[in-house]
Amino acid sequence: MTMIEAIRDAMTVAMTRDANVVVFGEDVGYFGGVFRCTQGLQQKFGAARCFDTPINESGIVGTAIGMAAYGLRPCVEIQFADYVYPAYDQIVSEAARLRYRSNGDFTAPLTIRMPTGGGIFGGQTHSQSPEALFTHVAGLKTVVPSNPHDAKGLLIAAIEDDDPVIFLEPKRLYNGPFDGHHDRPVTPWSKHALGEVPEGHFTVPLGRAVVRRPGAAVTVLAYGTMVHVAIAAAEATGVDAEVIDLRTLLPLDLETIQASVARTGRCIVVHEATLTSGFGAELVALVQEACFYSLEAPIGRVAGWDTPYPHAQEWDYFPGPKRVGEALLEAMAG
Amino acid sequence: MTMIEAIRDAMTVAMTRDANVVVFGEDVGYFGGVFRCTQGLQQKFGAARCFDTPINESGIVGTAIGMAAYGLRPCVEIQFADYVYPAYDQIVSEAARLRYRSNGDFTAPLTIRMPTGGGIFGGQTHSQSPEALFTHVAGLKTVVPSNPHDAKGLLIAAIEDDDPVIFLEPKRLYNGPFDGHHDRPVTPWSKHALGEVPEGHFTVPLGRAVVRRPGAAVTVLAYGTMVHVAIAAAEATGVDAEVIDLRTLLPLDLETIQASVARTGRCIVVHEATLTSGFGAELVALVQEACFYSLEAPIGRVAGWDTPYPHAQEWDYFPGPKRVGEALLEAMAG
Amino acid sequence: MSEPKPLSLHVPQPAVRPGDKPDFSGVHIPRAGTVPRPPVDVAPEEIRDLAYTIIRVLNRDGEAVGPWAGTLSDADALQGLRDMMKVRVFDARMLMAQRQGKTSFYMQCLGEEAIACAFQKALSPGDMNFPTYRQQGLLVAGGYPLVEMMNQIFSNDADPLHGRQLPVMYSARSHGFFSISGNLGTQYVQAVGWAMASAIKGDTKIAAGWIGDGSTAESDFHAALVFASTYKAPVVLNIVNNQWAISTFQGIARGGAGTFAARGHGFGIPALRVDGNDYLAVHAVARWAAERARRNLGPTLVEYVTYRVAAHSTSDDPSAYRPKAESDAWPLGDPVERLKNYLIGRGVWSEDRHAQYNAEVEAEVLAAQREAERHGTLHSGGKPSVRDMFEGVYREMPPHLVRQRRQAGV
Amino acid sequence: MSEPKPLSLHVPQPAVRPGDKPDFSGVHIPRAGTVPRPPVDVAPEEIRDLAYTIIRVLNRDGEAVGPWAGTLSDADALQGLRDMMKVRVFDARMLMAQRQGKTSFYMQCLGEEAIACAFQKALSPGDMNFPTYRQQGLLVAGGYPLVEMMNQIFSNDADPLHGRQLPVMYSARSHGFFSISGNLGTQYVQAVGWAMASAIKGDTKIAAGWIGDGSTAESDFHAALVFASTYKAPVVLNIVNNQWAISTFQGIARGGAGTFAARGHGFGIPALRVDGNDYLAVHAVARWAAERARRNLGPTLVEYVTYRVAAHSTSDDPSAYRPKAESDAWPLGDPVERLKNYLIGRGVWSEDRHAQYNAEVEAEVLAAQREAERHGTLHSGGKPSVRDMFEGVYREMPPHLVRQRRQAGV
Ligand SMILES: Cc1ncc(C[n+]2csc(CCOP(=O)(O)OP(=O)(O)O)c2C)c(N)n1
Ligand SMILES: Cc1ncc(C[n+]2csc(CCOP(=O)(O)OP(=O)(O)O)c2C)c(N)n1
Ligand SMILES: [Mg+2]
Ligand SMILES: [Mg+2]
Repeated sequence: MTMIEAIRDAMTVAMTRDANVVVFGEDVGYFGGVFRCTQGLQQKFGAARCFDTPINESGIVGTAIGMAAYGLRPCVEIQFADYVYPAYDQIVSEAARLRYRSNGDFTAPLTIRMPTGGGIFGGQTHSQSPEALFTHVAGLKTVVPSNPHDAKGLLIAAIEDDDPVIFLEPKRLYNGPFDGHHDRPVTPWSKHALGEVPEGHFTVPLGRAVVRRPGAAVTVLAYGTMVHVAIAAAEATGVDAEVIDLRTLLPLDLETIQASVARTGRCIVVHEATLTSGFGAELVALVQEACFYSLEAPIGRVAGWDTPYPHAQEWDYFPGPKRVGEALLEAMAG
Repeated sequence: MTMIEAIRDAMTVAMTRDANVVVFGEDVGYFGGVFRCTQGLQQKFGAARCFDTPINESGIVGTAIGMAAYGLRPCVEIQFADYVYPAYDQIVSEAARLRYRSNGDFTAPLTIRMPTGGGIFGGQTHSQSPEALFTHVAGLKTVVPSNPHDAKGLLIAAIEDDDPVIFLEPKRLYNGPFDGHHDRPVTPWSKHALGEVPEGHFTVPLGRAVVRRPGAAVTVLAYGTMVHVAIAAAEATGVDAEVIDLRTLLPLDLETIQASVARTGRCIVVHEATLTSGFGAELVALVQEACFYSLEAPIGRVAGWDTPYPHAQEWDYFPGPKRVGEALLEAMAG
Repeated sequence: MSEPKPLSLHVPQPAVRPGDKPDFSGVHIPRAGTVPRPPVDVAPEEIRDLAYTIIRVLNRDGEAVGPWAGTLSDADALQGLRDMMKVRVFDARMLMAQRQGKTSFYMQCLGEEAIACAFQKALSPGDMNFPTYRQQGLLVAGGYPLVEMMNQIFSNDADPLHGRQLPVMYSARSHGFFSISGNLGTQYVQAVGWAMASAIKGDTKIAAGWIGDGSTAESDFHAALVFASTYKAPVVLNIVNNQWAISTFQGIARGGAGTFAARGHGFGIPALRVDGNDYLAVHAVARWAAERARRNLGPTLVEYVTYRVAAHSTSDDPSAYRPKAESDAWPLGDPVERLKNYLIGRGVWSEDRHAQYNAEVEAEVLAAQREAERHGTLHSGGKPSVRDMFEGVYREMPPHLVRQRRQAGV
Repeated sequence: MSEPKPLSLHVPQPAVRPGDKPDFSGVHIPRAGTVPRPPVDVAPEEIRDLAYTIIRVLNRDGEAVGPWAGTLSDADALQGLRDMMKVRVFDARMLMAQRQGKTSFYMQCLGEEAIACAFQKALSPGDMNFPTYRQQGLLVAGGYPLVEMMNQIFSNDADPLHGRQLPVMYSARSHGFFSISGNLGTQYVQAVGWAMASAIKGDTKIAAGWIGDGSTAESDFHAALVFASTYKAPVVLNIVNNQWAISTFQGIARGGAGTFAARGHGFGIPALRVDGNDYLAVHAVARWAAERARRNLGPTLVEYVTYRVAAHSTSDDPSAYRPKAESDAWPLGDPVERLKNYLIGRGVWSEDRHAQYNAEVEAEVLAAQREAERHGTLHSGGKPSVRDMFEGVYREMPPHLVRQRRQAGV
């Protein structure tokens, strides 16, 4: 199953099990979304449960909050993560704080899906990775799957979660795993173990990381596309890296991270978002605090440069296996 | 001079020297702003250069961008930093990237002032410190003054800067230095050395930190209100802390920081914003990278808890001298 | 074209400023009873005029006249008067409590009591208001306990919101009152979403959104109208035009538009303008709009014309930006006085009973305050726990918050 | 009231879907020449009707008729035809270039050429457009070099934007063309700000904002109207209603409103609706609106009724959501054909000259493409430097970016 199919499957399962699950967003209804993640849902569940919206992201999230307060479980799509900013106030000031400020009188169990990340020559407004803008906000959960299996299990968990969840879908992974070697042909998910997705209902619980590649020399913390890049970098450099796929950024599975770094004594953090104040900074801060006395080298960060995401220079911008490999070697040398 | 007077003075100087400087925002014109920072400017410069706006933060920043592209230098006020989110798209997608995406064909030299921080029993929507949401965005500069002298010099520098500047004014400092001892009477700025503000034009250049309290045992990185809290904590604990007032978060004066930590071998970072993904995380990441081999203890963070800013529990939330003092002692013990 | 002349910026200014004589000659007020009452399924384009006039029921002689009259029995109108009086007494006491340092902040609705009090009576159980901070009348008229409101205002140990919220930012699902946000306008589109949910589920509940004149400028006002218009959401969209947004007169938000109600026209949403100081008119229009929503006819936009008599909040001093006596000159009078005169005219009320009820309500409010104060006020007595500060951020506390709570020693 | 019936959600649907017969019977089209032309200083409330009709000049016989006719000489109209033809040929070639992998992305304006081309002619040097991605006609009609546009599209080493921007996201201050943003709607309120700046400075320049039918739903549309209305900004606010927003028909954004132009009424902004496929009508209305702005009479809202003939972009396939032949059935015809017939009728043009000019313009575009390709295309030949990726984030590169650039080895 591709990641698109897995995401669609997750919504189908959730909508079938719970009549309160509704899906909407720009081009999401009749057409089924510009990435086709919602294809067929309107036909299956009717236009009152899956529909097209006006182009107003604040309206999409704002109405979703009202619906969630009513008792529904909206799962809405923002067409690209780059377009979430008009909805930022509703997310930060409203969804995130509704339970707290009303002491549970009202809650906002909603899921906000959005394609994230670059690698499709989308330029600065179809490539962004804004996860750190959500992890800073108390009351939100933030999830980034790296494969179809997790995408389905995490999305069902997100929809069933009683708190608002930001669900970032690395669009470069939609059709196949991507390890940053953009000049090589894409392997489809059907040839990847994690493209095998159980039928029906299952969840991958929020807040649990997983070791994707065991190793003893250095811990790599990654999520989304960068999980594959990190594995490729480990293979290419021969560094015995342990690659952890965080899956959920908040709540974070610090235990798994800590256990690994305590063993390896070295750590690097990779993400596609711009470096400064990225989620990597938080990871570094946590790891140096939790593992200070086991660390043998500074924790390295590999991330997008602190510039807008450029169009032509996409592959100079993207933190690919070469840069991650260098950071691995540096961590080993440090 | 109070910090309010210093800020007003900065705008008066800038508007007098440059007819392209315009000031606007909610309640900013006739009334002079809810904190009175723009009082008298409309009378002095006319309603075309200082005016009230409709309550639409996106409109305030969006029109300011258009004006800046025209050739003006707007200095706009967002009534509270908590209300900047509706303008977030215009700031992040537009102001921050205009120069880059147009290759300098258009630029956005504008300053966005906003009162920040808690300590006035303002509850969750009059207390926030959203600086990390700006430091993550390439193309923005972010400034937080800690006293009237700097507020004036930095604000003039911000208005004269050719890039968009986020100017966060710790509202708890408006009328006097505040060291977190909320139960003690407020000392007015007139009794503080940094309340002495030069007349006329001068600037405090963006991107330069300053050591506010020299010390040899541990470096404290702080900005805004927390500078005063950190000094109080050092005095109270007797720890020989060096307190650095960052003044500008981005661009950051890493040199000054690095020089200090290299000497002290210990570091703590303090801010009022929520901990997770706060700007403190970036500071920790940078310091551990730059000073790994001189660090004798983990870098501690003292910050707002990861909850919305509560009303009644304000002083349990605020990272006051007690918590900072504990972190100092812990850093010394580490 | 000849050589163009230099352009200049138009910055709207109010008619008067402090020191000037109040002047409401610009406010056109039609005679009570003169505006027609269309059927609720009227086509929006047929009633565009209703956005440019003012629907009024109570005339100068205290009589209820015209096609919008007659929606309330004497008993209901009497209840309305009592509700408004209670709100007014409550406000006065809480203002005093704030001055005494018992809370940090308070917001009155002086002069605007009729709007929320009368509107609430047009709703049914299960309907939901998405209010601003100036609709305490919804709670009072809806029978929410005064002492609970006070507990919230005092942030004491019985505060239903556990001290987390700024005073007056109530939440009361049981009474059809959505949690108030400090961020202007956000609730308006949430109201539309709530109403859409009711329609999606095939339920019969409707929603009401509330917004101030100044806040109509916020972008979520637009989002609300767009979504309400597209999905014909069963929602009443209320605009309380009390002439001021803190220090900013309504002309800054209204711009070149004749009225705020007219904003509905671009969306095909029927828009009505009503005398906000006329309890009977407010009720009649609210009922009309609620019936439209209930009958799946879609949204209605209602502008209530009123005047903010008091300061914006306890942090504000209006004498800096408007004439002190302006509220006395407000041509729509006082809502309590007007309904009182009507009821006296009907022979069911008197000055004496009015004075007597006022004393009763003062006592009731005072008793409630005493009870609330037993649970503490902001700076003394009982307090919500520090532990409460960490609870409720999520349904289950995640590990990082557990760590932080421990660090805080609670 | 009786027991209420269950509510239900209204979700607007287009008249037809793939497989259905195209149906534009719902689009009411008045005869050309029948809509009056008011003076530019007319009071907005006197011309509300103009938001519910369609101003048209070219009739079926290719004649220019009515009060809006006569703003262009034959020479100007001929130039207009040439501009539109050039845009069309340019689009076709760039579409092909994208299919050949010379760039990543392209967006045509097929069928909408008249709007931007004619509007541009109503502006003066120094005025500024704040366009969307579908106003390439502004550049072409304004004489911006085709080769520069192509350099941008190819992200080659002569790209004026140094490869940083998605193809078609041009910026050309010299030609009154503001840097295009990928984020819908943001430019609309910036246009208002730019116009306010001109007024603040006492200059004579005006601005034009551009937005699509779908994007009027964005909140910045509201912000723009609020600010434009309040400060009477010298701006023309254009809405290009091409019936579709990617896969979403205009009914989703329009909701219960009769037209998009009607959105202006709630703001007291004069609103006109015009045949977007009629070059002469577009020009006449643009000139009217520009004159209003120039004379400090404030903003005008103009809705251009047209049809997006091509796919949304090269990433889109419209056959999945609308009938393939729908564009042929579009009742306002093709702008190029209509202006051509008019000019032939005037005796200043012929089928032969048309074919000949088409060949010329094909050659011109091809020559430009050859020149551009000498500087490279996205995946071959010259490229903007990696160093360029780090430049221009700030006026001066701050230390952290210098470090990163060094790390990147450039
Ligand atoms: C997003 C946002 N911007 C600004 C404010 C600050 N603010 C609080 S109330 C207010 C005025 C609102 O006026 P209006 O909508 O007319 O309501 P009224 O107070 O008159 O009832 C302002 C500007 C805010 N709370 N939220
Ligand atoms: C803020 C934002 N939301 C969503 C998008 C994705 N998007 C790009 S174009 C488009 C449709 C716009 O339709 P319309 O305004 O009618 O313009 P048209 O393409 O028809 O010219 C959408 C939804 C975007 N670019 N920006
Ligand atoms: Mg008001
Ligand atoms: Mg369109």
